[in-house]
Amino acid sequence: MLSAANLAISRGGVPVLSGLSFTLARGEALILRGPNGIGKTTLLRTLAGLQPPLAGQVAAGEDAVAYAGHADGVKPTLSVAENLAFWARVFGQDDIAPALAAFDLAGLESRAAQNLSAGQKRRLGLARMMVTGRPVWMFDEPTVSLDSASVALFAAAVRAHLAAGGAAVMATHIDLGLSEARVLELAPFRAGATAVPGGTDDRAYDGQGAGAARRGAFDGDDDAGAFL
Amino acid sequence: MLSAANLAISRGGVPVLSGLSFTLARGEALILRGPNGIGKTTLLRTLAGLQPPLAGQVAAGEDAVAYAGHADGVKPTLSVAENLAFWARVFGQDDIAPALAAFDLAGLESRAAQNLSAGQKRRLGLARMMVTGRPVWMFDEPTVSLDSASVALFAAAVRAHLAAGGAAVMATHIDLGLSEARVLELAPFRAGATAVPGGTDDRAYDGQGAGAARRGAFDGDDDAGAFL
Amino acid sequence: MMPDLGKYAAEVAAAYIVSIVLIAGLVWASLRRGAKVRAELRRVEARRGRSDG
Amino acid sequence: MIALLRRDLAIATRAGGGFGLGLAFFLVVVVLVPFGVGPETSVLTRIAPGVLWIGALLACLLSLDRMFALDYEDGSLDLLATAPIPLEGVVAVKALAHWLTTGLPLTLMAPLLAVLLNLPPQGFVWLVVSLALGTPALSVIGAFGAALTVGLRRGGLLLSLLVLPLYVPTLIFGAEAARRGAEGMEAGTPLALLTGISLGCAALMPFAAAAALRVNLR
Amino acid sequence: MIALLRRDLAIATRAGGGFGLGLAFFLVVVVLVPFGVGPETSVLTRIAPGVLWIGALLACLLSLDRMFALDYEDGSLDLLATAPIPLEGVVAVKALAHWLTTGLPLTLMAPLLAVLLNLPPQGFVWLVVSLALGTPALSVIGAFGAALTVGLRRGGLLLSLLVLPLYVPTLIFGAEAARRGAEGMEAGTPLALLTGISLGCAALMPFAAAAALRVNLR
Amino acid sequence: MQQDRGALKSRGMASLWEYANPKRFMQVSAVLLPWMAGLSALCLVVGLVWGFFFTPDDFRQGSTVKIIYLHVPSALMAINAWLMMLVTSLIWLIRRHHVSALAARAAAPVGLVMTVIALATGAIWGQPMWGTWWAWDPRLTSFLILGLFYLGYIALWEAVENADTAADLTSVLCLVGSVFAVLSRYAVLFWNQGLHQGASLSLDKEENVADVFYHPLLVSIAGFVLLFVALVLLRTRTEIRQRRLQALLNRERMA
Ligand code: HEM
Ligand SMILES: Nc1ncnc2c1ncn2[C@@H]1O[C@H](COP(=O)(O)OP(=O)(O)OP(=O)(O)O)[C@@H](O)[C@H]1O
Ligand SMILES: Nc1ncnc2c1ncn2[C@@H]1O[C@H](COP(=O)(O)OP(=O)(O)OP(=O)(O)O)[C@@H](O)[C@H]1O
Ligand SMILES: [Mg+2]
Ligand SMILES: [Mg+2]
Repeated sequence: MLSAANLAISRGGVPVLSGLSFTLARGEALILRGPNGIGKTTLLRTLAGLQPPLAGQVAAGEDAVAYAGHADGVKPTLSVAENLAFWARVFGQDDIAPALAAFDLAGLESRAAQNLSAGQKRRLGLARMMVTGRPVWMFDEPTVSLDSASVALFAAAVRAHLAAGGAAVMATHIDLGLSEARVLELAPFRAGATAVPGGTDDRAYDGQGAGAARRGAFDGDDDAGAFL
Repeated sequence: MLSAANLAISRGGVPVLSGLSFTLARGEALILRGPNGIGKTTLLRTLAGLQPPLAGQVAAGEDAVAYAGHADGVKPTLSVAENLAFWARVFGQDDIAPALAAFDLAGLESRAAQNLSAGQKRRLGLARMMVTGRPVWMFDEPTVSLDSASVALFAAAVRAHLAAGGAAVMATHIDLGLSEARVLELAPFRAGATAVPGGTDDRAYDGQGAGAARRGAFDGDDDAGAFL
Repeated sequence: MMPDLGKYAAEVAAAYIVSIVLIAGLVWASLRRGAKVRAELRRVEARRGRSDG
Repeated sequence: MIALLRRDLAIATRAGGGFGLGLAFFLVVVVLVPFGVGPETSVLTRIAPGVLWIGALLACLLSLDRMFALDYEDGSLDLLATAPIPLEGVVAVKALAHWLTTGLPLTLMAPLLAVLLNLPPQGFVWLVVSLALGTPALSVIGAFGAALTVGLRRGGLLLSLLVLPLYVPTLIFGAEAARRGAEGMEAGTPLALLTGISLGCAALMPFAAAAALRVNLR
Repeated sequence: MIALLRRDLAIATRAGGGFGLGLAFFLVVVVLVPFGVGPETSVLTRIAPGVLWIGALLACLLSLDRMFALDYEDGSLDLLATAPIPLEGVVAVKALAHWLTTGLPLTLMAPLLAVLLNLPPQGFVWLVVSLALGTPALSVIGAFGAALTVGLRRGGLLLSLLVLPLYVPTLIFGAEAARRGAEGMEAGTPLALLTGISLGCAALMPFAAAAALRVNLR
Repeated sequence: MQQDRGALKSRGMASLWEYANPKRFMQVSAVLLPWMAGLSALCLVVGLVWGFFFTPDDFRQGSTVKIIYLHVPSALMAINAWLMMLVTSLIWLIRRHHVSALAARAAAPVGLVMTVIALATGAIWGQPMWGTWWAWDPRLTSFLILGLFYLGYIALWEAVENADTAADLTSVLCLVGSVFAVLSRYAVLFWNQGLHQGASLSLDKEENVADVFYHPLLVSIAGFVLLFVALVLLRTRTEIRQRRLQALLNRERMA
């Protein structure tokens, strides 16, 4: 459903990960792990198509991916139902009841989002994924500020989605209880280690490492990717 | 050096903690513990004099307290040395070298703070406490985004401060390695549990719990404290 | 040597002075920033174990 | 897209949504002018169309930074960018919502304030028509500026600096039409040009704005 | 306190510090006016002092929200509140820094822009003097407004609304002095009143602003 | 170096785009810069000295004609600098050559200063000729607007932290701004008819200013053009170094 081939990504002009390849099949879940600042968020944004990769390809079906980032796009002055119904309509769906039920928001439909606790708000953000109707779900630290009961709700929702033929990618530091998920450890792909084979980046300054850094960098055919 | 007597505090108009009393002597450290949202930040801000208590007293020497909150007041466009020197001058000190040394910032003096990593920035924020010259240090989650080596630096700095006759109060979720510190568990002082003895908050609405809720609230002698 | 500028001496002189000051300022600022950045780059490259333009 | 429009309008009109602040700013600027230039009615009459246009323009301008910034901060913009509606459509809808909550009320309130500035009554129609035709251009051009500055902390003043020169043609034709109308002269040409600008901007600016947004979302 | 002043000036003048944006906004507003009211020099001359004053006022106004908001967001304000300098002093210093980075440059640039509006040369001195005496009041009053709105997300427009009415007396006397000066009339009285306002505000406003800050810090 | 050439050859040696390689640009510009700087200084000195000391007064304008040697070249360069930025912005957007984006960034302050010189000398000239420093003449007004565009463009470059993002955003702004600059020009013409001189440097010889003024003017224009080129080269080199410096620091932080 989703595959990456020899992917390199950068953040703020600095390469962070490179040489990353994986494929994700129907019914599979992938958990991204790595220390702070390794580039999990950046990778997810690249997979979701929000930023172009530095090199390599991401293959995902047209309109296959739904993305839930650190911020959950909840409007404080709208009610829970309004927030959810809005996203449902944007994605061409109309039934929000299952999503409300799955994340235990059923009693809170008419509460304004600004009056939710942090955990409830997060649940609302996660419930949004269920109204996208998209097969590939991507979560960036979905369980921040959730208590353990809510984490279980989340795991159940993901499992149901996988069973229905979906797929999921998540970056997280904690154990979600999704034992069937594959774990991708990102540390080995840190960019400094692999970006310019054969030495430090400075080689590129002499034009020597240019070949490595050039592969499609910045879409231009100058060597600036390595030099600058 | 610092004492609280029968303290009650509120946040956004909602009482969060009450009935809290403690004293802190020279050379002592106090660690505040409790789940998210219990009111640790609020308590620290009250102790630092940033907000008035709902009831009870805080006794601290004039200009005794230095406070380091979630945000560390570092200006991104100023250099490390400029940031620190500014706070030193505000507090009437002038030597920033020991603070730089204690938090391993010595090589970074001229780096603009915006180019620091999150952990370095946090260390800068903590180093600020050393240039205040104040005896009582208060930290709100000081170790956020610090790796374990930096946590050790922090613990060493606090220990040196205690040995020099200072005192410290910190709210934290993790183990700092400060085994000599006293731990204050905040859960028993949750306002709902003690504010209205004998039952749910609704009792107060009937005027029955008013006596408990009134003790000095709003400094007035009407029942508004309980009713509103 | 100085040509007779007639009654417009002040204007002509002012125009030349203003322009020359502005151009000189621009050139000076460009050179200074250039030198600064160049020195800084030298320093960093030296620190990284090599020196090059 | 209709869902987006309805949501934006709902947010704008709820408490703290900023609806009305633009109007109030317009009011205040127009009220300040007599304090600044003095109370003579002849002068005020003469400058009334221009002042009203400039006031409307500034009021539009100052509400621009809300257009994308809130959605950017809370992550909605990321989500919208991955949603099955084109980003160009999102920009167009947001500009429309901005116009409905700012330009349209300003247009409707302008005659009231025109009274304060002694605009001759025959000028009212032209003032309203010129604002009605011109403020959409202000919103769309503003959307472009807002898209350019969306990632910046406190980009408000920069936004003003970027957008104001872009507003010049609209302002010239709009104020010219209103002025000619007030003086009883023929105002068809500037109105036609104004309409042209509005249509051209509405057709092209969403693309530029969406491109800028994409860059900022990276 | 001197340390604070120096820090604020350093931050303002570094990249992204916003120094210059106020000036640029002033420039742009003044440039837009002729597009609105038309190019006739007689009219422009007549309204020049008022327009320049209003432009300076708006430029001041729009840079106000930076005064405390950045320090609030990054926690500096909490730290300053617990530092051994009185919060009143902090407010006064911040207002001074605001004036030095906004009011003063505006004052110095005003004659240049006055040229654009065909202000008669004898009015230049009066314009500069009135701005020099009046802009401090704008900064101090603005500090009060900024202190009131410091905790609000995107409080900019609300800030404008709160502060604009407070600016009215300053604007009236300032513009009046500049206008009389330009027309060769005696301008001493409005200038004296303006000075009075500035002194009074500088003496009292820091207390009000500090009180508001304390409330907002809770 | 050997490998360098090999790499370049394999990509087609003749391509103009080679100079868009920052390394290559640095080499070439290092050679060019002193020549440009020297030539521009020479032309400027010759043109301005000639113009200032050795031309007669105009029968109508008196000695103020001497201002033309500053006014016209700076006005020309102000416009041409924007055109150059437009072209380099397009190159960046289409071909993603970093040097191109950085050259646009380098040119903007030069263009702004040229605009300011044109405005200042024009204003100083206007006082004796038209009896006013400033009039809302279309030519003058369009120039003022051009100055505003320069300001906004520079401010946007300064404000955006990420260099590639800034390059993209400013390029888009430059394109859109160019369209609006042209629109403004027409709007301003519609709004007011002016006092200013027509284009008298046109090719058709009848309208031209007399040769005594014309020749030093040409030298002076050449001087301004060369000055512009030299400054842009110098500043682009600085921008490239700055970018590289930033990249090195970033990598250092990553390591
Ligand atoms: C601030 C005011 C002025 C500005 C912004 C300005 C701007 C310009 C511009 C943009 C050009 C065009 C250069 C070209 O395209 O060839 C120009 C040319 C010229 N200006 Fe001005 N000008 C100003 C004032 C004046 C004044 C007051 C005079 C003299 C009375 C004057 C005399 C000329 C002449 C003689 C040319 C050369 C015309 C040509 O050969 O094209 N300008 N000016
Ligand atoms: N705007 C930026 N400019 C430059 N570098 C940045 C920027 N944002 C992030 N970075 C850097 O890019 C790297 C990757 O960041 P990213 O947010 O992808 O990490 P992450 O793995 O998601 O971390 P976390 O676990 O903290 O969420 C980090 O080292 C970070 O310092
Ligand atoms: N602005 C506010 N308005 C209303 N309630 C608030 C506001 N800010 C915080 N609260 C509530 O006050 C309570 C105490 O908050 P406080 O920040 O002191 O908690 P904390 O113990 O520091 O939590 P954490 O461990 O997450 O830092 C929380 O329940 C929170 O929901
Ligand atoms: Mg992350
Ligand atoms: Mg807390």
